[in-house]
Amino acid sequence: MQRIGVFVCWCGSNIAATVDVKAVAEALGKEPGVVYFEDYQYMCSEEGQTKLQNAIRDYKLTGAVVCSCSPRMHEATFRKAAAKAGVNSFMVEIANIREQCSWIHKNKEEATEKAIILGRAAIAKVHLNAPLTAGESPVTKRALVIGGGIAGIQTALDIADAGFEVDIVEKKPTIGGKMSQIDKTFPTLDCAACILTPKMVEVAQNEKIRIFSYSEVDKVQGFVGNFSVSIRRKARFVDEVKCTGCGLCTEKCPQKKVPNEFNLGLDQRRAIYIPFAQAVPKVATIDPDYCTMLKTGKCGVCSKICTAGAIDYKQKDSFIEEKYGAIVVATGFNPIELNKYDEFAYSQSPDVITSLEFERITNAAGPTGGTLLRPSDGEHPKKIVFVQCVGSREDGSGCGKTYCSKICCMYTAKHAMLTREKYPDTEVYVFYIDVRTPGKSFDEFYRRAVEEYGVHYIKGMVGKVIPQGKKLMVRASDLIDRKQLLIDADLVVLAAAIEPDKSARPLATMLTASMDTNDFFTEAHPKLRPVESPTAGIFLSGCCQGPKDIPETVSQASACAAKVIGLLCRDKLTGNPCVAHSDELMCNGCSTCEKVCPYGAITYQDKEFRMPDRTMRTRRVASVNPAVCQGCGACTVACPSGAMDLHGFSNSQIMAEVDAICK
Amino acid sequence: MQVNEEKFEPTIVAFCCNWCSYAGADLSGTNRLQYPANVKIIRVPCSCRVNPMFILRAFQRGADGVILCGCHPGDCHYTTGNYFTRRRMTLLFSMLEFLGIEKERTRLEWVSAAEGAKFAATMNDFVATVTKLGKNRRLEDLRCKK
Amino acid sequence: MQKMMQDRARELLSSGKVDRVLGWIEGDFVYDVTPHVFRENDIDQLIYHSFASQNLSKYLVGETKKDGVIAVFLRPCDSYSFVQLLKEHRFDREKVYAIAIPCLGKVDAEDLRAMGIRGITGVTDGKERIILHTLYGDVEKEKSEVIAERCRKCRGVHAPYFDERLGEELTKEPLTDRFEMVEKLEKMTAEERFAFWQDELSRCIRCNACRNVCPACTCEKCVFDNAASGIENKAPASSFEEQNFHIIRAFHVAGRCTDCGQCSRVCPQGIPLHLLNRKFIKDINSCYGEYRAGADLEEKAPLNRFDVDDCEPGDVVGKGE
Amino acid sequence: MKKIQLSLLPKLLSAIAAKKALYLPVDGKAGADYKRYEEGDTLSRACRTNRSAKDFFFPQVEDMAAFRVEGKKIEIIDTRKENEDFVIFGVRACDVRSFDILDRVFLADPVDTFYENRRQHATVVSLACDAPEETCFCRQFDILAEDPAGDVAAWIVGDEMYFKAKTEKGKKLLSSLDVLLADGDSAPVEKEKKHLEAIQHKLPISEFNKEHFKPEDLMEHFNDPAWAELSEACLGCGTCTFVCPTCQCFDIRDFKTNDGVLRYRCWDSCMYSDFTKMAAENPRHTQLERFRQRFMHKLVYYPANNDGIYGCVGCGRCLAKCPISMNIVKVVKKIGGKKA
Amino acid sequence: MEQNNLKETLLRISGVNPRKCMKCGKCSGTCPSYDEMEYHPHEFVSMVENGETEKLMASPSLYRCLTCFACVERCPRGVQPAKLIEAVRLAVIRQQGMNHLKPDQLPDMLDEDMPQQALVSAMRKFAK
Repeated sequence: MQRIGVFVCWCGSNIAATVDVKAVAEALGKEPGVVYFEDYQYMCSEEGQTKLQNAIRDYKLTGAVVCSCSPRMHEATFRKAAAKAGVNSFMVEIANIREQCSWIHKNKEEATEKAIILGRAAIAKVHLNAPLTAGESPVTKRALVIGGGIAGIQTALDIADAGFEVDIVEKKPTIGGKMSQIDKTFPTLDCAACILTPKMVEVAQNEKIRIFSYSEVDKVQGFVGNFSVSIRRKARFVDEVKCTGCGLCTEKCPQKKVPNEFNLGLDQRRAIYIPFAQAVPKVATIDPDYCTMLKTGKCGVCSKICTAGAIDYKQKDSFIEEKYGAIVVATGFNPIELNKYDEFAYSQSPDVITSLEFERITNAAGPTGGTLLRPSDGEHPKKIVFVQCVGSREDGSGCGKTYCSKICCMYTAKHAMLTREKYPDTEVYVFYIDVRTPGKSFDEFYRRAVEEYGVHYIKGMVGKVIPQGKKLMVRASDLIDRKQLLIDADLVVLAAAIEPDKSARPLATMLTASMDTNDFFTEAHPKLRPVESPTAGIFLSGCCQGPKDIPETVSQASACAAKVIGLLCRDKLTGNPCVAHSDELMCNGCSTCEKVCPYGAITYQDKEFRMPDRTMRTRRVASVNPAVCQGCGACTVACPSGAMDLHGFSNSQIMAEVDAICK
Repeated sequence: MQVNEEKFEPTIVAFCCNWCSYAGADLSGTNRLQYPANVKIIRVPCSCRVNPMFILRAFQRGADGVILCGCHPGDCHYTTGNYFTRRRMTLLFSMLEFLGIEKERTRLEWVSAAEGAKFAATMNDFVATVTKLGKNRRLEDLRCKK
Repeated sequence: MQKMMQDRARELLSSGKVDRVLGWIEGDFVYDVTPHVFRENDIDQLIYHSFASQNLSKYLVGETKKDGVIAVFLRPCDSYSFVQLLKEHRFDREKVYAIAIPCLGKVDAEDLRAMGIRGITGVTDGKERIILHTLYGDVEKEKSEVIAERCRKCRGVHAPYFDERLGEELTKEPLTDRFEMVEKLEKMTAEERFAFWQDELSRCIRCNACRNVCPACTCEKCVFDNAASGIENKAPASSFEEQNFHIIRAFHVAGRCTDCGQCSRVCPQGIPLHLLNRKFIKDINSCYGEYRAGADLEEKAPLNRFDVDDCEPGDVVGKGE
Repeated sequence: MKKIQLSLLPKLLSAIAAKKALYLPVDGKAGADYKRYEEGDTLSRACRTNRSAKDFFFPQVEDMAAFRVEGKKIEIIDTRKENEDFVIFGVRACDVRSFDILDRVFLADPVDTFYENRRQHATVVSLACDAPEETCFCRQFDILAEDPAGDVAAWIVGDEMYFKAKTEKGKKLLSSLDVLLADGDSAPVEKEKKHLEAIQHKLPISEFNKEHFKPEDLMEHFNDPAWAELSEACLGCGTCTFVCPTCQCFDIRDFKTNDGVLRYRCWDSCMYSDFTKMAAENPRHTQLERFRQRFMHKLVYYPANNDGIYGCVGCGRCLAKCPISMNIVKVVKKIGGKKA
Repeated sequence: MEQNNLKETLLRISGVNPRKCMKCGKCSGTCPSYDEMEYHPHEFVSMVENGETEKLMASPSLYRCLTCFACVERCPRGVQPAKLIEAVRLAVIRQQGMNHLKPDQLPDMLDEDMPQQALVSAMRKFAK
């Protein structure tokens, strides 16, 4: 039996004016288990707290009920005070007689009666309360960053700067991501490579950072502070340590007809390759789909010419097991497939290209050496049509996306402007639905494209692109001039919508991190916790969370790093003790609770139990990881046998409150 | 609560999630928005913590109406809790109605932390509806009053 | 069919592929059928006819705790319970050899008694017709006239998770719309519905037959047997308790109930308990898309998933009247 | 011997109901059950009600006492009250016998006053069986379905119903109905009895021999390996025990009311896993042990303590109602059959 | 009120929700009869939404639509302008004597090369 003290607060006149506090205290004093009652002007004051603490000591209280303002206000205050006096924090309950009683009622008699009932409910709950202690778990002081684009790079650098070890897992042979393919960046027009490659080198040279390129996350176990991850290092058939990156092999390889994915298939590379000159790590990789040696066992040219002896045709996928305290998802984006947009003739004409392809064509390191030439005949295009919102802002019934891809307006303006600057004889049309330029110096940039560079911005969407001889007939409407246009363009550039990388979905499953219907990772809170996943210990950086441009990606990456650092700084994590727990003797192991847990806090194990008939039986039972559980209680209702219950809000506690209220 | 012939005062149990609706109820207090004292609130971490057993228990013990309030769909503090609540309560309420329990005695409302006014309005309306309906006879347990 | 089953069972036992066979055995009367674990010595007594009514799948929970492999015969309706149990990790699939068998619909002796057919001593099954041998002579009936309610809505298709099929798959058109009675009740006024259920549920003696026979009710300890749950109860001590038990029972199997109809079959008081389960099935189908528990091993149950634009309770409740 | 035209039976029933509470089996949605007589109810001719007649004396739920808690005070309230006089009309021979079996439990020292109170106020009008089910086997327990016990025995012969008082209570009831009843000749009843007896010999369950269950064979039966096979399909529900007219186990439980506790008793079932569960643990761990307990009680323990009277009346309810059709007949044949 | 009713009728017949339109003009950019029209597909949608149906009903543009459904096919928001135009035409026809095509006009329109089917479908589309 608990020894409960009841403390009724006047809150000046806030409560006392409408609730007869003395009557409440006396009525509650008669309840079974209540050994002490008192009313006081301001329970939250120093003096009030001392009263609570004294009563705990003098009357050997095991629990307390404070009838006062909302628990959202002072629950923590009173719990802390009680803890100081030697009573577990969770033995204190608040009856909210201000916000939910005195302030909303005028009739004193009515309000007093209600206050007594609320107090009774709190007393009934305290009777069933048990001291709770938050669990503690150690933190592995190492972070994993999944994805080596600009988001991953920035996050890794920031974390490493704080003195923590970071591993980057990148599925491509080099880090750098989409930004490495981009020519110039808006709105400053500085060269992407010039600002990115130093960062890549910095990553490579940072002692705290390890890069696992050409690798993928294979398995994730554990929870915040204690993840254990298995990383698959795909066989690149080249010894990373021995390879000097001299590139000789990539010149001598006889297999020349491999589409170069770095240039989006606009030119070709060899079967052994280094994606681009500034690749990090600068190590060759053999493409097993094209290498003659790997396919037929005949060739071996690269092996013969490699002076470092780095070629190893027998290399196999290997696995690395590592422990991490935090995991950052930076899986990035891809432009969507445009094959289904027949009206834009993307798959019919090589001269209809995506904006990313346009970047490669205009990039000095690209297939054309930076000269703007048509892919079909290598001629210089005189009339270029840019089409915005291809696959963005659709109603979701077709192959497009419902969201705005955010970056297209700005990079299209950039492309248009650069084209006009380099080739003033080229006519440039941009078809838009809206031009969206929120961002520092963004609108000015767009206006410059129109005003200084004479780019034709036309409000209206392109209806159809018809390849006709060497020309592309573009039929579009000009909504403002109310006319239909037919433009004989030489090149059509489509601003394709961007979507999360395909690897994100299986990764989310591994991480038990939630995703929205578009496969973007969801934030713990859209406004207040935008760089965290609801799953504790999982953080979000860059476009995996939503479309973003580079400055925004970098700032989010740093924000994400700050959150990770905040976590890794701590030696121990103290959980919320009000978490779910399963009564293993009653658990069926049916997995229902696991399916409704948004945090992946529930796992199953086969355990041996001694049955009543003295036999041993192995049973599958659920166990909740208190470090991961956030205490929502979804599992407690999903569990039909009631084996799952929630500390602090147990079935019996809530029912006791119900009983007290309905009396 | 005394039942007298002049005015029937229903007992109403409101389950409010800690993050939105309980805060919404607090806000309606802070703004001094009145609603009847018949409503007694029980704080739960999330609307998905509310077990159908609790609702039936309330009716058994003499509640005349039970209302469940949670964050708006999509705003759940625990991301998905209220979506589960919505499915569970849809089925439960439909079943209670199927058994002939007056459908007006149960309600699920989404009240955010900013919707103090909505909370008060909802409670006023719910109390009025249940008052009109009269005492809960179909799901009460007469033994409780012994 | 019975002969085929006996032969196959014998074969499986003698080949050592299985150690035991779960089937049905007959008692004093042809309808006096009990689930039974056969071994080689008594396999001749395995029967299969219109009175082999019990769903065997739930027995696997206990049987797979023992050593060795057990073969089980699954009628179409049982196969869904089988998958549902498997989905919930209630038995060890490795220890089970599942044999799908066709079913022509089952007949309940109590129903026949109500039709005035008494003193039944034997049965001859046909696809369309059934001949009941009684103390007072043979009675021939159209199968559709006599088969149990739970069999009227059957389509006869197995859930595809068995090891082998014996006999051919018989697909059939349901004889009745299984939601007919639910809809009829929905159209009543709340008062009428309340009166209907009071009349039914007040007969409940809380013998727990419905719960214990239910293949979805496999809790280690039922909330109604657990003093700590706060709703433990042993008797229908008040009209509330009667309702509470049946609401919670149905709610706990909502989205898991395969509509096998055993609950109503075994109720000694003849309460149409399946209507409660079907109400949930109907609501689930109309609100969250067609769902059949036990049809798929992977698909999440309706109460374990959600759609962001699910309907609100108010969109569903009160639409019947 | 008294008689009445069947067409006048409603009049007779109203006359009884005018004086005392009258209960009789009435056909319902799903079989017959006892109910309190209301104008217009007709006597069911079914040979068996779903629930047995034991409910009248040993109801499923019965309040025993209440405790009211006010603040820190506890007050004990006696919920007992004197039962009204009542008549149960149309009880079959098997159920009538079950009353004797219950009496031996509840009226033995210490007397169960709740039971006694009900028993004292009851008058039982029994009715001979004219159409037994194939699952009936009362004769195996020496019960004469054609000549039931009770305060008054009744027979339906043709379109007449005959009554014969067998106790003082019965005589009193009949004499109070004198105006409606005519004097009857016992010959038609005797003839009917012969006819009914002949039917009973034709019933299929006639060959089992309970005589093998002797107290001295207790250990042998207890250790019979056949229990394992018999109990393997048992679901552990309480159907057999709850429909059984002689099962008399109960549990005493507390219900938390709004202001205290209501102590009541309700039927319990030895088939349940928590039956006789004690503080430390449960004496019977497996369904096998629980299953065995039920039948050993009916066939061995009860007769051993009650002058050889078996705890079964052969009403056949468990045969009809068991979800898996396991029942006492199968048990008797399997366990006892071995001796023969 | 009248206007509103008409709008509602149009929306009901066509099943189109003009509010889904984001005014991108892809329909007009794709329309083969654009130049023959006084009002263009995207304008149909906004005119109906704005309640300017009278003006629309009086316009010959209605009959320039070939019902080729290119606009329906390509609309990124699934608005279906052609169905709306069809509905407006139907609304015109439903008004007494407002048939766009009358049987007595047919002789003048007869053309050796024109398939009979064209006439039949024209009657179906423009008259009632």
